Amino acid sequence: MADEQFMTRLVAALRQAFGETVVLEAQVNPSMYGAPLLYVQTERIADVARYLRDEPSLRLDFLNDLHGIDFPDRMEVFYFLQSHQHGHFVALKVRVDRENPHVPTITGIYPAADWQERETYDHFGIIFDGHPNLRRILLPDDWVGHPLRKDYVPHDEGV
Amino acid sequence: MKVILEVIIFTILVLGYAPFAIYVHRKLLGWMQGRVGPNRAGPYGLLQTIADTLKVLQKEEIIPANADTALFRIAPIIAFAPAFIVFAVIPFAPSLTFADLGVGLLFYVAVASISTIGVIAGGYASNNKWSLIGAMRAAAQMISYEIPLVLAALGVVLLAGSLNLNTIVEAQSRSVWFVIPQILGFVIFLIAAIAELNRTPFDLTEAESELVAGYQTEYSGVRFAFFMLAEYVYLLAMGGLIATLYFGGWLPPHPALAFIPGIVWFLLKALIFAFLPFWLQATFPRARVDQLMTFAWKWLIPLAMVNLVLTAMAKAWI
Amino acid sequence: MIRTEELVLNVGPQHPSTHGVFRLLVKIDGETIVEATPIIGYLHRGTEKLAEDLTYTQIIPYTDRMDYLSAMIGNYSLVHAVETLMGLEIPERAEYLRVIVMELNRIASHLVWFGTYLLDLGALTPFLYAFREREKILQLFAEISGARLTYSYMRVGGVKWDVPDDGWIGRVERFVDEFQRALEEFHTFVTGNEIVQARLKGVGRYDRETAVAYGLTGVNLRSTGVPYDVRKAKPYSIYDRFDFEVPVRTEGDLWARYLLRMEEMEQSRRIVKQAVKQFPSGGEIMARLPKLIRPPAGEVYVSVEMPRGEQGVYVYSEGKPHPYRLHFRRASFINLQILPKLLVGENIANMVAILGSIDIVLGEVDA
Amino acid sequence: MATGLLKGLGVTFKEMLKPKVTTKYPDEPYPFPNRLRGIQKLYVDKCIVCNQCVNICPTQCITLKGKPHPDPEKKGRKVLESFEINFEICILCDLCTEVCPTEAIVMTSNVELAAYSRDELYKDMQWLDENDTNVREVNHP
Amino acid sequence: MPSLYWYNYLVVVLFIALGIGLPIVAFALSRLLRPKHAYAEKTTTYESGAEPIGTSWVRFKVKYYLYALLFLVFDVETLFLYPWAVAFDRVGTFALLEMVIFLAILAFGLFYAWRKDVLEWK
Amino acid sequence: MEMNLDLGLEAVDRITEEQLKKNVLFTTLEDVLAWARSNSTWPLTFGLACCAIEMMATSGSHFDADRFGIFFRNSPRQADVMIVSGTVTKKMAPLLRRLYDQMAEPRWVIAMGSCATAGGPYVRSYSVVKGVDQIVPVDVYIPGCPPSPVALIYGFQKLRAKIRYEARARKRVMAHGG
Repeated sequence: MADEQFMTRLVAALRQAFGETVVLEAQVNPSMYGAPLLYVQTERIADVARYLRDEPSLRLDFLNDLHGIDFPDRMEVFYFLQSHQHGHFVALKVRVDRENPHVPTITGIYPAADWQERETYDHFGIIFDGHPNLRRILLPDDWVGHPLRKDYVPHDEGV
Repeated sequence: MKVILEVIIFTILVLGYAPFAIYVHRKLLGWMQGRVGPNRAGPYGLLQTIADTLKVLQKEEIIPANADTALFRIAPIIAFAPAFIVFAVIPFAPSLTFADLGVGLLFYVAVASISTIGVIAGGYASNNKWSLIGAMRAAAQMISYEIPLVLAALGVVLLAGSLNLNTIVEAQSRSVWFVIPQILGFVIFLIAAIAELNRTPFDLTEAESELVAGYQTEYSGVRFAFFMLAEYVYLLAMGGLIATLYFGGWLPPHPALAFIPGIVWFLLKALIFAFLPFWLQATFPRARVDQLMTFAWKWLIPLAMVNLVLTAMAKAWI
Repeated sequence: MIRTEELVLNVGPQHPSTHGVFRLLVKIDGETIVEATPIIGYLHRGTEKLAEDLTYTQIIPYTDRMDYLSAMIGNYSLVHAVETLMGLEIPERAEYLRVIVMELNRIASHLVWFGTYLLDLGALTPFLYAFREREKILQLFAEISGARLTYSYMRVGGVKWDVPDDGWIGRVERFVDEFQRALEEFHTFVTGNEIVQARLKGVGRYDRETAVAYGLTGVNLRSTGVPYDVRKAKPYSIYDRFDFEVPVRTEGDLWARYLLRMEEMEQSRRIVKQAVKQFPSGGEIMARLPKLIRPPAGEVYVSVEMPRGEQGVYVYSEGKPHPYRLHFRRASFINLQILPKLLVGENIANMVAILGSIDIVLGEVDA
Repeated sequence: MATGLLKGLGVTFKEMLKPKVTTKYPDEPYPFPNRLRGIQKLYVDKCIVCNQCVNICPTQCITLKGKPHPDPEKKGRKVLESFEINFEICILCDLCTEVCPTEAIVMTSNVELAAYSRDELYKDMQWLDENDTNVREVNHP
Repeated sequence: MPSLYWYNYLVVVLFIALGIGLPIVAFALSRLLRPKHAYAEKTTTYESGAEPIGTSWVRFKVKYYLYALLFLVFDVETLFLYPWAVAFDRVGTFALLEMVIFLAILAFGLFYAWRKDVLEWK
Repeated sequence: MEMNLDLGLEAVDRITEEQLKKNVLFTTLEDVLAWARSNSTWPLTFGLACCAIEMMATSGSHFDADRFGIFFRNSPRQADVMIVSGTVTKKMAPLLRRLYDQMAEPRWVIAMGSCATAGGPYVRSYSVVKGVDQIVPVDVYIPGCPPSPVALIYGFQKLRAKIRYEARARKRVMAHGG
């Protein structure tokens, strides 16, 4: 399988560059156009993204999607990268602590991440360290809580 | 005393003309856009503008707290009055000119430009940013197009040898209409006139899609109506001036048609040019400020100068 | 020393050219923009949260209301994600119907863009002409789906309605033929207009690297020379059966984006024409499915090409009738990020033109 | 030079002479296609109180109550006691008519429903029953 | 005929009076018909629905005033051309030459402004 | 104020219409003014969401709102009617109220679509106002999602009837307080 081979090569390259622990898990997801889905060490996500973007054989220069997911025990941030040049895809995920959610920002690498990280902050309260302007984007600034968390209780003071 | 009666009748006609022009405007726009336009108020929607007028009279008038109240109140008058006053010098028919001034054209040009002051005052007094930008645009645009307008009209003055509008018409009865020898001047004058009137593609001062409603943004009720009224009255005045300067005023197109009274010919010509901007509005997008200014200063003014020199040379040597 | 002051100006949320409740805070010096800050969220309706309590069928009406100008394709993006997760085979006839309505919807959506964009530029009439043509498409949609704007036409596994048996397909064919003439008229009327050209050429330019870095998709990306169209790059439905081109230009300015959207209407017209020709005469319109859809546990991320760019749909399913997490990658939301960068140094007239050329739908930006 | 402008003037001028597309509504009723989703019609006696429409409604705008069938022979079956659509929040997605097994609730293409009060938008069983013009002919494809 | 001369200006005055009087009458009429119910929120400055930041009475960009200066120069100069145009028949070819020189100076001024980028709208 | 609005209005409407048809001059001043108001309802150009597209379609060639003297104005100062065309979010609500405040009286509000009426499909959303009547007094509610242009025109007809009725009654008539 071509997708499997691509993933194996990718994981090997990443581990070589950033050490064994950088990729926690890897699998091929056929429902994402066969993109490898890698769980990356949270602190290294920016480095990994920079590597994936700049490596000539990968050139994943297009950040397609970035969003968060809330689970009872953790939160995750999902990244979908794509290459206009080679036409391949890579999906990344990082795990975030629910109580103290911090992820390094990738806005320096992909300007496209700016609003998507703000949206994720708005919805989940995940703090993207180093983001130049991490404020609420969709909800009013004085909103209480992060509505897409599963345990969100509407704090409604009426209109 | 007779003249007072005449003026009053005329005033009523002008006041009746404005709703009519707005009605025609909306109908023409509608037809050109594949729809029917107003047709509910009165037969064929003829009373639509009457309804609008009566409604506007009943509308509350808001004077923003931060505005310059006095200036805000008188600005519509400054904008409207000149558009009305200029009718004094326009020759409607051989025997019907209210004030047959020797400096008619100069009077017209001088008075008409006061209208701009009203627009600027209104925009500034509102203390609203949209209004301010609209007013500033109005100032820049109207003064820029004033020059080609005046320079182009000079060609006609040169040919007729007079500033009196009656004399200018009569001069055209001896030769051809001035539109033929002054075709370049006419085109410049027409473009500058449309810019002076703030019609598309030069409707920058109240550019809806950019400035919400431009200098009128804060105006409501009857004062807003007078800005609108000023525009339409000015349209007719400008149509009348174009007809006078370039199309022989009350003169029939052929002597054989002289049995139709001059006033009919005059109104026909004036209305054609008063309604021409509606057609342009239905067709063109708006130009950008910088393009507009560039066009005035780098094209129209030099061209108007060339036109003037050419006319003078032709007049001297032919 | 003469010192001038800068004004801080609110453009929107109630402004004729913000196309909805978009707000832009600009700092201007004279009419020149020094700084621009977009403020969004005035139409944030919490679709993603609501969807977590709804079944997949119930979510379909909500996709209508995200990009409300292209509800058909919005419908498809969701059902496509669920179908991918379930590995469903879709009946041939349903696929053809989907392609026909989606491409008609693309034309309708671009027509709204065309009309409102020219309105932004100050021309009144093209808006009316565009809506007149669009009204014909809406009539076709009302005939097949029963709604003019929010169709809820697609279902997981197929489409809700078969064609009306009074010659609907024939009317579609007649429309696409007439539409060719309408397009030509638009070109004479608008494209050839010197003022339009003067307003658009060379304005709002960005290059290929910027476009890719900002994650632009759709026409905004293709105007810089990247031939990226989801219909070709990640083929879905039966687009591989049709002969159509992905129009690309390299100037990256407003004019390029204008021409590309006009050209896309022509390409969509071609697709509909072919689809109508190949339309199977009979067959099912729904795959066999249980009434309550429970896709298997897993994750899916798929994309479709909306008129405004790539719409991605992410579903995290736990095997229940409701999605655990549903996320839409909304093209307008991401395309809009580039706006502040483009506006600096432009004047207010260009601001309106640049915003219009990015072509946003606020329902999609704010979700 | 200015040919584009002149051609544009030609287009609008020609349009002025063409027949207009404007509808005659409200002088004449507007000819909607039969499938158009306006407001529901309810056939009270067809309803078997299966509650499917209540469950499928994304906005939960339908409330219905059943009671035992008055005819003792049809024991176990139910008839409608009350049926209300909160038309304030109904989004006309058509899912209720789609799931209805007996076609008790169907669509009509009546859209003239504007009201002065929100209360008038609560459509009860009687109103929905009497709403029997422009009923959709085919309800299940 | 001085009386006719004055008569004409009297008519002008009449027009001025009407031009100013009409709006005033209309305003007065409207005052009888319109409601008057101003409160603090209503008289706030409109700015697309949002709260305005700062006043609009600031030192506005100087660019606009440059045009005003240019206009003043050109408009005054064109005024000189009017008597010339009226009297052209009588003053003859020499006046033409003079005027061409005059216009050339004007044109030069325009050209100068052009080169100095005064005409570039920024 | 509980009253049978519907019946009352239609009767009044018919009388006014007939009188006007007979002769404008013989009607009272009130009737003429009411006729003018009801025939010149200028809405504010204010689109919120999906319904705004149908509102635009209403002014398109096919439905041509201009027939009724419906003529969109961009500035609230010159507008008579505010069409709340779409979902009102909690973030938008104060701005909407400000716009309403800035309109000159007499002014009316049309809640177009189910979102503006009661929150519509987003009635359970955390960020949506459940009915614009919590913010501004609403005169006419138009159900539908979105209401078709026909429904909007019908809503306008209702509003016109109400305007005429109000002129006769010489007071504002609101179904819910106001």
